[in-house]
Amino acid sequence: MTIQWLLPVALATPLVALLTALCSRLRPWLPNLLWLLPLPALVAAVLALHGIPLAFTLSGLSFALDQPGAMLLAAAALLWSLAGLAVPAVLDQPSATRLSLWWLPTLAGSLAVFGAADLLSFYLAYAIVGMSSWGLIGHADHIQARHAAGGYLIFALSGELCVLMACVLLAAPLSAQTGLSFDAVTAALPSSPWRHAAVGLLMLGLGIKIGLVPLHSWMPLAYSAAPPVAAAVIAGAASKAGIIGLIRLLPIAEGLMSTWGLMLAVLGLVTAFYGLLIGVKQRQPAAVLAYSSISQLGLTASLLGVGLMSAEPLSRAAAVFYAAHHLLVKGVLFLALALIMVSGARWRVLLGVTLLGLSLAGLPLTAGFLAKLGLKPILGDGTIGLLASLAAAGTTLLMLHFVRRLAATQPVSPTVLAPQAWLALGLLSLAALIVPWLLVPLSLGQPMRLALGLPVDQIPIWNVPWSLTRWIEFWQQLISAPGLGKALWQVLWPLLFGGLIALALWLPPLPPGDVLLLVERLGLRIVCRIGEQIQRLEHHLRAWPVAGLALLGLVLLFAVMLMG
Amino acid sequence: MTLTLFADLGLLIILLGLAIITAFARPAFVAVAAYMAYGLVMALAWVRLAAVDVALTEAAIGSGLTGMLLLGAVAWNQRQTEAHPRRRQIRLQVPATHPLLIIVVAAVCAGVSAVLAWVVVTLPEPPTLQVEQVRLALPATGLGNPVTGVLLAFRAIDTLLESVVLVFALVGVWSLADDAAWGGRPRSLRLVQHSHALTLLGQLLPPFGVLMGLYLFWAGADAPGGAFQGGTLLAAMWVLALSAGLAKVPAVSNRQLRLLISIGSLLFLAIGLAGWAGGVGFLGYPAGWSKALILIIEATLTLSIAVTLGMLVAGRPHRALPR
Amino acid sequence: MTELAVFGGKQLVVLALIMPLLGALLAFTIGGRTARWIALLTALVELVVVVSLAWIVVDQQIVVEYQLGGWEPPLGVRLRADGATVLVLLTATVVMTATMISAHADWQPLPDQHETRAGLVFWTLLPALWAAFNTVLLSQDLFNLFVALEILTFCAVPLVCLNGKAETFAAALRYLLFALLGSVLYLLGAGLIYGLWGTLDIGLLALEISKLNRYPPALSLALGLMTAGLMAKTAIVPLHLWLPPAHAGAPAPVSAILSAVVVKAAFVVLLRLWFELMPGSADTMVAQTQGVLGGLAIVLGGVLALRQSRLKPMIAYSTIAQMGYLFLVFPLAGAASAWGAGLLHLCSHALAKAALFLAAGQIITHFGDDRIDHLAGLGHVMPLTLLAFGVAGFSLMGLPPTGGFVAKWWLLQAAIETGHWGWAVPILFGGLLTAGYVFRVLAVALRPAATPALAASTVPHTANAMILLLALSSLLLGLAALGTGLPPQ
Amino acid sequence: MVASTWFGLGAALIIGLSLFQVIINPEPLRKVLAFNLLGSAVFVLFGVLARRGGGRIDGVAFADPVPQALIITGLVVAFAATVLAVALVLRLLQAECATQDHDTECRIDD
Amino acid sequence: MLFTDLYTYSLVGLGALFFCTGTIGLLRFPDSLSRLHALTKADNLGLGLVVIGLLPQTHWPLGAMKLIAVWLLAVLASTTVGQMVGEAIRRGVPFR
Repeated sequence: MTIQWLLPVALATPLVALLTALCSRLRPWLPNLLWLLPLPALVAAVLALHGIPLAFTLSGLSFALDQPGAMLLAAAALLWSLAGLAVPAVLDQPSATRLSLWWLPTLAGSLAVFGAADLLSFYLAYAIVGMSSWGLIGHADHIQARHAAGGYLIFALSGELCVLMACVLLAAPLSAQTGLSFDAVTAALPSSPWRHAAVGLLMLGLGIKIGLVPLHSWMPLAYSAAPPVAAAVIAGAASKAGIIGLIRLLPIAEGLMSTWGLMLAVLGLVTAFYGLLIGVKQRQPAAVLAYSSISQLGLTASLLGVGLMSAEPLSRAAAVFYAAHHLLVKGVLFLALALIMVSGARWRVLLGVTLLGLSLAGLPLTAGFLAKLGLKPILGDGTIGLLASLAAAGTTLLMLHFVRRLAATQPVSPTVLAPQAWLALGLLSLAALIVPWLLVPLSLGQPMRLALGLPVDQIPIWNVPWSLTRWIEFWQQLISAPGLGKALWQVLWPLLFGGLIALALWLPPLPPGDVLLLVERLGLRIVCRIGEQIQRLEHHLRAWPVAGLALLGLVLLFAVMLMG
Repeated sequence: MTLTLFADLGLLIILLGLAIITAFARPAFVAVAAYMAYGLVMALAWVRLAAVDVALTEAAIGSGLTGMLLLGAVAWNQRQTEAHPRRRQIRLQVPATHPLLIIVVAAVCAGVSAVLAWVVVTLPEPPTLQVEQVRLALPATGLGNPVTGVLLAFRAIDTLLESVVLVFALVGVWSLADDAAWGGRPRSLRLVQHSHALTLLGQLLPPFGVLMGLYLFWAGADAPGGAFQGGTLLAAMWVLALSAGLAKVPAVSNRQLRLLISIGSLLFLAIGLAGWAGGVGFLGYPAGWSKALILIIEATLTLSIAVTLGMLVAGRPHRALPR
Repeated sequence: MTELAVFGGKQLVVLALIMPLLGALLAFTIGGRTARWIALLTALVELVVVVSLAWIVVDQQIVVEYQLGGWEPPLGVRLRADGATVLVLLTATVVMTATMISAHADWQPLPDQHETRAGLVFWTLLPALWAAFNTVLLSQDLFNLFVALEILTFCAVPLVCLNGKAETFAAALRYLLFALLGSVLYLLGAGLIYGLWGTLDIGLLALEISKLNRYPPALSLALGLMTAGLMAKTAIVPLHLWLPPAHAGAPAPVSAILSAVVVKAAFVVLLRLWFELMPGSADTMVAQTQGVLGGLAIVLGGVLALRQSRLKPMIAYSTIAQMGYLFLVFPLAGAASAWGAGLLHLCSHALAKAALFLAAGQIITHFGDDRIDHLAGLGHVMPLTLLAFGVAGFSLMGLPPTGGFVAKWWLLQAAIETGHWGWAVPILFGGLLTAGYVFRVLAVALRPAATPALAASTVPHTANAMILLLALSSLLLGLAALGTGLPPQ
Repeated sequence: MVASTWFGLGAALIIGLSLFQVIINPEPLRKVLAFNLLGSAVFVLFGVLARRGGGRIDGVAFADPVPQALIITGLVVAFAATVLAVALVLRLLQAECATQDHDTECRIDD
Repeated sequence: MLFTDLYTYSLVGLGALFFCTGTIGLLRFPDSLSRLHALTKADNLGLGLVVIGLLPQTHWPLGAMKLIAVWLLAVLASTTVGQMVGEAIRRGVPFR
């Protein structure tokens, strides 16, 4: 198949671009090319989703795109490309070039981590992403940036060391002929003597990456210090490396994983609520977003934990979809923050941001709603389900708080942004709304059918190629599902509950007789204006030709009416 | 048969031409002149439509008096605009300059006349109900001319109201006088320049005109004619005499003038009430007496119509009577 | 007993028609100082005649018919007085008599003068207008109605510009020309109807039309022309250009009669056209259009009344709004109470509106200023007039127990009965707007005067008495209607 | 097509013309003139209806007398309307002339 | 009968001819006075010829008397109007 060359090209282009940075004359052009580099990866991911197997091995490192990897790669490539489009508009020339120097390796690592097919390539990509993110975080030259970058470095390094040890322990029972592929690793893990140590170290390392509670403190500092456009890609794509690691390396094995799964679930939920509680108190919008990321990643981790506990393969698919959706939405929020910090808040942008923020919490008709619908059967209706709903309510509160803070940010000297920045934001938010809808049948097909009480067809979910006809037919079934109303309400009530709390907290102080005063001040002006319009209309009506015309018009009208 | 049709079509074309000139001619004087010609040709059209009574009325009132009134008004308006050129024209409304409005109005008017034409063409077979009834009931009134019969016997209330309309129109015209001028003589008939020819006409024509008027009134019982046509002719002669300066317009507060004006209606009312008291019903005539009563009514009506029309054309009172 | 009543009714119908006509002619012929007394005498005689006629018709439940000159309808003209006509006749008589008595002192000639222009014109044209109104109510012949409507206009126009102010001439001319345009269209319609069946009597025409299942083009054009022509004379919204300047510019007694009586004449003919000529026409599209125009009039009239700065233009626009209510009767004709509601609203509005205009007249002459914002202290200076103004305003607004309230209540009942809920909206919103502009005046008037209190100038007692009588009779009308319980059929 | 129907069509056309003039022409005198034209056209329609109702007795054509009576009454009423309208227009012109320049004597008939 | 019809045709035709000349004069003559001259002379003569031509057609003597009366009146009216318009023109009233 001649197309096989696509994957290596996709993964290699950022590195090749990095080489061009050596020649000083080309370097200033680099920021303008940033949006072009992730596109081959995007094409590769789309083809993979359509069922074309893409894989290659390069001296021991093998890369292949399966279903979850392709989905996350597609979303990440989209985010990297549109964020890259905004970089030259948001940052002026010297800092944009400097940023793109660190931008390219992170991009390469982030794309590669989704495509990694064996332990070694996974760890390589994971390390590249970890290390190069440090450059992005420390980009700004003020003290907080340096302080945050330092903190991040400590956490990232320790995290990677733990992952390295875990990889070594995982690779130990393997021999040369079985290779280091994930299937081999997960197959060998339950029987290996160091299984508990490996899983523990793995959870510790990846936990730092996705910011589980005791290990999360670097994330708020990093995201608020980093330039928001960089924070968008780190929070969006880079942090998903941890998620894909948990999915790939932790096997669905009875017995062994039940205790670790329970721990992961509990830790995930604690992180979720911790992120919400602290996030509501933050004043900086970037910090609010950071804590929101912590909370969402915590929720995904708990989803995986529950899956591991009940050995439910569906939870992986749901987690992938949830991560992809979070990736896109978080990207939009950070990008919007970046643009607003430069050009000032505009109500149209705020409206869009609110809409997307609430989609995280499960606003009906948005992708978040689908995600929540998919989670329902997995988390069940027990305590964990209730907690998940409360988390959704908390997310609504947090998002409204973010929007309030965002509206309050006023740049010292608002400059007009280049149109391409707004184009980038527009395209990204469009993608955040539409792409998840396309991906749903693949990942959340079974859990949604379960939630709506439809018969679950038994075809395995992983290697089902994406096709338009199956997509349409899936949705037709779903619309006519009997349980739709009940499911809708189950997703909706947390949203409303969160909105209510937000109103209670932040409603501006109203004088007594509130509505009347409002109506009076507002209503009176409107009524007077309407009165003037009516008077002018009546003045025209009383002109002789108009009255004569009306008279003859009535004659004809009545004649025709009686005749008909 | 086709010859008379051609004559009628010719007449119609002349009528349409004059109507178009009346409606769309720019100078008002031309429009009024065209309207007077239109009135006269319309009288011919009435003869063709076998309505001779109406032809007489149309010629006398429709084009004669109305034409004279409008001509006087237009002439005065032109004199005023020449005397005070910078004064802005009197506009009853903001002139409709917006082309769209004009087009829409034209379309709607065309629509109305089109529907009307369609209706006229598709009228069903005309009922002869009324014609028969009038023919049967006419001998009871002793009249020969069915139109006078309808006017003064069957629909007498209309004629009574009509005579009253003239009186109240006169009161309306007089009400437009200045308060100081109340009781004075109307002056709008006084000619700007004394003309000998007019004096000659004023002396020669009125006797003949009065004779014709009385003949018309008398013939009205059995042939086309009647109170209104005769009265109008008498009024015309009186106006001719007034404008030729041979007679003086009576003062508004003149008691005899008032009586002359309202005598027609009052007598008509009195005879109606007599019928009401006499058990024949209001405006009903006792069996043998109807022709005589009708002639009395017609006589007084002719007289008061002549006076009223004359005063109407004379206009509103001006200088107060020197006390 | 009944045939005596019928005979008496016939004679009274003729008298009701003839007396004002005779009065007008005599007042014109004799003139001078006696014109006023002739007119007042006619008014009193007419009052007696109409009251007795009303008593006969309503009490004996009979319908009086009278062939003029003894000729049967296709030839002669027929007069008819049924329950509804007599009620309207009675209201008109009360309004005319009260207005004449309250205006008896106006335009009096000075001791040395024999006669004044305005005096003669007023005392001649008012009874003439009255005679024309009676003819419009009683006559059953389409052409006779045309002539009566024309006389009504010819008498009303000179009265509009009685005071000789420049702007009233333009208003009078516009009123005359638009009314003429309306009546020419009406005449054309009547002609076409004559062309179809050879008769102009409403009774015979109703027979002919009931035989039809589909309206021939000539009849639909004729009815379209007649309806639009009459709507031009009732000043419904798109055709109301002449009413505000005419009614506001005219002297107070004249505008009282114009708003209370003259505008209603064309409406009565419209009612007769649509209910006697074509019973069961409530569901046609035309009735719905009339309803819509009525609703529009209520809203537009109300809003513009609110926005006027002077008293009389405000009351003039309120006339347009209240006429809108009457037009709501057409779409609701299916219900039994709609006819009674329309009638009651017509009468109570006539009484209340006459009181409002007469009160406004007194305010202008004795308080000196009719700008609404400058009316502070009116309550102190002219308490009785303001009280009458208030009571009349309440009747317009539709506060219980006034006539206006009962009319609106029956209209709402009709709306519910026929299931057309939509019509309730303009009815209620109209009431709100009316309350708006009445209370606006009362609020200002009851405020203590900023300048030192003006001397309580002496408003002639007869005028005050008449205004109060009109306002209270609008109130009593409501009580009487409540008394009967069910709306008259 | 009988001759009277042609007159009916002509009358319908004149009605259209005169209605247009009545509505569009701003000058009051021209409006009154258009009204007269309109009135006479309406009466022609009456005449056409009368002629259709009539017939021909031993060679002499006759028309239905009732519409003729209506037309005569209508003509007189139309004349009264014209007189009142013209008087109002002249009084309006004089009042307008008085308001515009008080000095010249705006007598209506000199 | 042929003779009377022939007589009427010829005279009425001649009268119509005079009317045509009068109208052509009205249109072609330069100033108002000459137009006035054409109108009053030609038209009156034309009318006279038409009246004489129609005499045999009407009922003798009343109808004939009426026709002649019509002609005399027309002559009287046109002379008076001619005089007045002439005076007006002489006084310089601009006639459009």
